[in-house]
Amino acid sequence: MIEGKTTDKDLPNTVSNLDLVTPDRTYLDSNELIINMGPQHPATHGVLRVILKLDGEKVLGTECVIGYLHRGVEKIAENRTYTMFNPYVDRMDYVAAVSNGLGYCQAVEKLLAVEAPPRANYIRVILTELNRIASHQLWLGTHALDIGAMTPLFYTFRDREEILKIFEKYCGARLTTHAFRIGGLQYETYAGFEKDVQNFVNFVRPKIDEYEELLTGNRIWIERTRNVGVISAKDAIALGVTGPVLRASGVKWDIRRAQPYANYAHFDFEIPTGENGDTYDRYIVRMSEMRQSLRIIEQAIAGIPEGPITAKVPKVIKPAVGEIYHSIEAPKGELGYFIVSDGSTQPYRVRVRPPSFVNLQALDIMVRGMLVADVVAVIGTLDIVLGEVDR
Amino acid sequence: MTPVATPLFFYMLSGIAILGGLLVITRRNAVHSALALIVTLLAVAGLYLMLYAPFVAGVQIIVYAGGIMVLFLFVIMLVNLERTVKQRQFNRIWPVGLVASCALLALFLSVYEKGKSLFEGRPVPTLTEASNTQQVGVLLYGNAGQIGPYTFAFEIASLLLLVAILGAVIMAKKRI
Amino acid sequence: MVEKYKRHYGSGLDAETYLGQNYFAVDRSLIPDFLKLLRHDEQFDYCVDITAVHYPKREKQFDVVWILYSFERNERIRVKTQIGDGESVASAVPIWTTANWLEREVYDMFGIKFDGHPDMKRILLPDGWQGFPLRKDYDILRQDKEWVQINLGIESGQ
Amino acid sequence: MLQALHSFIGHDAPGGTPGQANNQLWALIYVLIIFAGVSVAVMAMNWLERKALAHFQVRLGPMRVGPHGLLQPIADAVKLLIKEDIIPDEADAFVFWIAPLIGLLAAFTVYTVVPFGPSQAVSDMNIGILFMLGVSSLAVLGIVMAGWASNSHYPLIGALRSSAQMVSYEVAMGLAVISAILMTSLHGLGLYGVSSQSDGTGTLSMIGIVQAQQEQHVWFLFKFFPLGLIAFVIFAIAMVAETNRAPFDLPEAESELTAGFHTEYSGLRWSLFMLAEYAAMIAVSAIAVTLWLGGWLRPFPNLLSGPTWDFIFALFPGLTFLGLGAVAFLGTARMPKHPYFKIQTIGLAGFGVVLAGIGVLLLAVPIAAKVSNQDFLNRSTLALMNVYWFVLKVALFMYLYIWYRATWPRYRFDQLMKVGWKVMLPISLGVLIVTAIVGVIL
Repeated sequence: MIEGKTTDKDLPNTVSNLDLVTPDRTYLDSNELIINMGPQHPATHGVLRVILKLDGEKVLGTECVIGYLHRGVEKIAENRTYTMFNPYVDRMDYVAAVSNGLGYCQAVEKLLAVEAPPRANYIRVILTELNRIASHQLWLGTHALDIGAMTPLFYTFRDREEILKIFEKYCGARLTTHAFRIGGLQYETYAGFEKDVQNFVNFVRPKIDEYEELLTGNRIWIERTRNVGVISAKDAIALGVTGPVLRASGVKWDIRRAQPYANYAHFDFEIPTGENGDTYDRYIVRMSEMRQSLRIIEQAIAGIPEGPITAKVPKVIKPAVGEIYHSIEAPKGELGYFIVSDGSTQPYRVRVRPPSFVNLQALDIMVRGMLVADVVAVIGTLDIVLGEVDR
Repeated sequence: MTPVATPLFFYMLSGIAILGGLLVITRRNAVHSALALIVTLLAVAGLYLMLYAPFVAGVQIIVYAGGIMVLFLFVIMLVNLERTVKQRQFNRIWPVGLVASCALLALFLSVYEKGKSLFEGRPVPTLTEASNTQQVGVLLYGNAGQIGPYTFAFEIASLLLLVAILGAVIMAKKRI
Repeated sequence: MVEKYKRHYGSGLDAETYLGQNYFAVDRSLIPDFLKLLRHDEQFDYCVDITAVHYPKREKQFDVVWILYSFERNERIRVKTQIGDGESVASAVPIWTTANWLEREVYDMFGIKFDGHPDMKRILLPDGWQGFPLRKDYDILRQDKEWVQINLGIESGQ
Repeated sequence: MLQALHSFIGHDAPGGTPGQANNQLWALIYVLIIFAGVSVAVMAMNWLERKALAHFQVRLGPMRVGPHGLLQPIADAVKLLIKEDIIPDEADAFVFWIAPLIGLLAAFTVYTVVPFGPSQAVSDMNIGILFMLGVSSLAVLGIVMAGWASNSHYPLIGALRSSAQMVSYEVAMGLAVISAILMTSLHGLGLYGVSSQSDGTGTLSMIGIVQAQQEQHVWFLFKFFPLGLIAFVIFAIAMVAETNRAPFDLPEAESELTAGFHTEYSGLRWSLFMLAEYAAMIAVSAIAVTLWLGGWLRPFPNLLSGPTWDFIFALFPGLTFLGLGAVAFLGTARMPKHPYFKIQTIGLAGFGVVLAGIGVLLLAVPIAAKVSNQDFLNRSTLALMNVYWFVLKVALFMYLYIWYRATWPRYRFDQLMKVGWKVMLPISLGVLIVTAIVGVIL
């Protein structure tokens, strides 16, 4: 427990592992000082609470208190049928809802040993890659805003609007799209879908260069991000960090290439990697990932095959007894579903492996020795979404 | 050169200076006395202006009010002084203090009486307003090559300041 | 690879595959060194996930599942073990640091303790919470009412 | 008493600045004109900043309050007046009350020496620059007191940080200013195409500096070529840091420092701080314009000299206002025809008429002088030109401030200090020394 006057009356007892001695001498003395970057904080991308142990300005240690947005999605899954649980999946990582849906539908299709038809796969790839760009744009806007650059936020959100329009035209919803069904797609693409997406690709490609113009060469941006929140490849793998954060530390690994799913093998695209795993490299990796996604979309549009959009899936889905684990490359990292079925219409257990939850664990190592202002930058660069962290 | 301001200004400024000085001593709260000190220093700067020495007034504002007092306020705020406010302001032996100050006053008066003959009594010749800064420059650095009367003293003073700066850096060094 | 370990551990281990994904069912006692073996000898250097499943009717109620992946061999396997209610399992934190929060979540949701874990306490739910939500016999209504009454003093909306 | 009254009203020495002619009435009028002018400039700056920032960021900025948000500053002012003025309990009421006033005092007294023209300045102190630097260093006091008086941790830290920042950048600014003042007297042996017949006495007075630039027919920005420019750049950066703006606006935008030293202020008191900030920005850019960009001198004085060019340059003020009026009318043309927008179109048209009127008036002065072809550059056209060019240059600086704010992310505090002490100070010292050497030997 904490004796002496703490600077925050209702500090919970979750701070036991930080050996705390809170002084009551002069406030600005330079021994340990505990600040509470509380749940309602402009820079914590949602309801994350970070307890910082500081020596003056330097961060000695952090403890993340999460769970404020815990809705018990996995408990709900056990009381819903497979199709009924589909919309819940969008609510976890609400920024990249489409890829959540893709992961879940493919997991259940694997359980049913059913393969979605090629046309469905192609359209799924297009929508998922569009969603990846939208998620990266939202990340760039908020990350730059945390570090102080106001303008990128408006550029990125204006362009993200175009993607949301395409989603709305295709499946009626902008954010939590519920675009996919188990076995394929619900809706055929509306007339002019390919043209819209092609126009979007041509529209956004110069825009990404615009973001780069603003930030990449910007002296202050480089100074605020170079060598901030460094994580080595070895630590990253040990901590189970995945996605752009892992690739920025130099590990060339992407599930779309390592274990291709949904016809990703048909498309050729590079996997961008960084060298020293700092915030600047993660920024560069994500920017080139956006460009790679554009390449994939273009190839997908060129090669959309004709044919049915759903496989033969029984009205009532009752997979055989058994369990499978299927993971996809969500914008934040490896998003995995471990589904155990007991033969009934409702899954016996659905375990979601959330990339943000595991990436957030790396915050403590990346921030030690940094300054308080860098904590904000590092939280931004981890690109966490609290809906996925807390489930 | 007609005097810049009427005697009214002189009395006003010196009044402010005295009042500020009194406030500095009597204020219980450290920050208030620091502010009073700033007011006094600015009043003195005004007096310099009255004596046709704008350069000195400018320097007074920059060095004293802008620089030193800011550091005073820094120190006062960093070390929160709630404890000192609770102590009694006037300790019991204030009569001894009073006697000592009266003695000092008597000393000043006697020195003034004896030395009265030194001051001729007529107003001191004022420097032309425009050239004041130049005069100061000439006195300090000398004019066109030859060394001015106070250059040597000025260099020593700057040396002294240098030593002070080095001392401060070394003392703070161990904490950085 | 499977035969090697079958000979080595004999009865305590058997390997099946389901829909192309192979996994080991391992006895609880073998877990600590079997995981170390997988990590160091077989280069399964990335612990994807640790989770559990609750089978109330079986006498060994819980299945603890480790999902591992090896970068070199681009291969995924699962290791399962069955433990009874109240039993604890060796923690994988010394092997993979990512296990820290994953095990805390399993404890938070199922009540399975991992001995050797640096900071075994709840991660998502508030500390004072009683009961473990993801157990099958966990009545969601009862717990919710209590918590809301104690802390907020109002009737729960459920 | 009578003598005092007479000197108060009497208007004896025309030509000199009111302060010089030591007749208080004109000085009072000038003071009022300038302070009213600065307040209007602050209001205009508020509107310009919102609109320009918005257009940088692909949005429209305030459009609702009046045509194109023109009444927005007034709406803000009224809102701030009506808002409740909270003093936190246990805050030190006196210090809390006086802090914004000191900030305002420091920001506004600088204008007494800002030279809008050879005779258009409140008073021509012969220690102009020194007085300006001195008073601007007082602003630090206001901030420190505000931070301390609001009696809570975060404003205190914010205040200490911003004052540390201002104090450290003041040093670099001072050195840059000294190197400019050196240029007033030292002008080498004419190698730099600089005529050297002036009597070589430097001056601190602002009007003197501009006159020195006029005599030497070169703006200090281009004098001793790289040096003037480097000193100017250092001053430009230091002044942005001095007013806590753009990339250096760390104290009020730090994530856990909330809003820096003026967090606890609200309503009118908070608007005083904003007024002080904008006024300080205008004052500091006025110093920059006077020292390096030849105060009220029109551009290319010696390249395009001669009466015809003078006349063309004299038309500029009128033309700009006519141009603004045209833009306003263009706005009315493009206003949607919906009846709801009728008032806005009328408002905008009225604003356009006012601007065009001023334009015509300003055109009439030089044309009348030309037609009656007595000495063309008589007092009124000259005064008009001087003030116009000075204000135009300061406006350029204002636009720079907004541009910085739109593009640059924020410095971290230790980087900010590192730039201040390790980069700016040595360079400004270097420039000072090299200017001295070049001035003497070259």
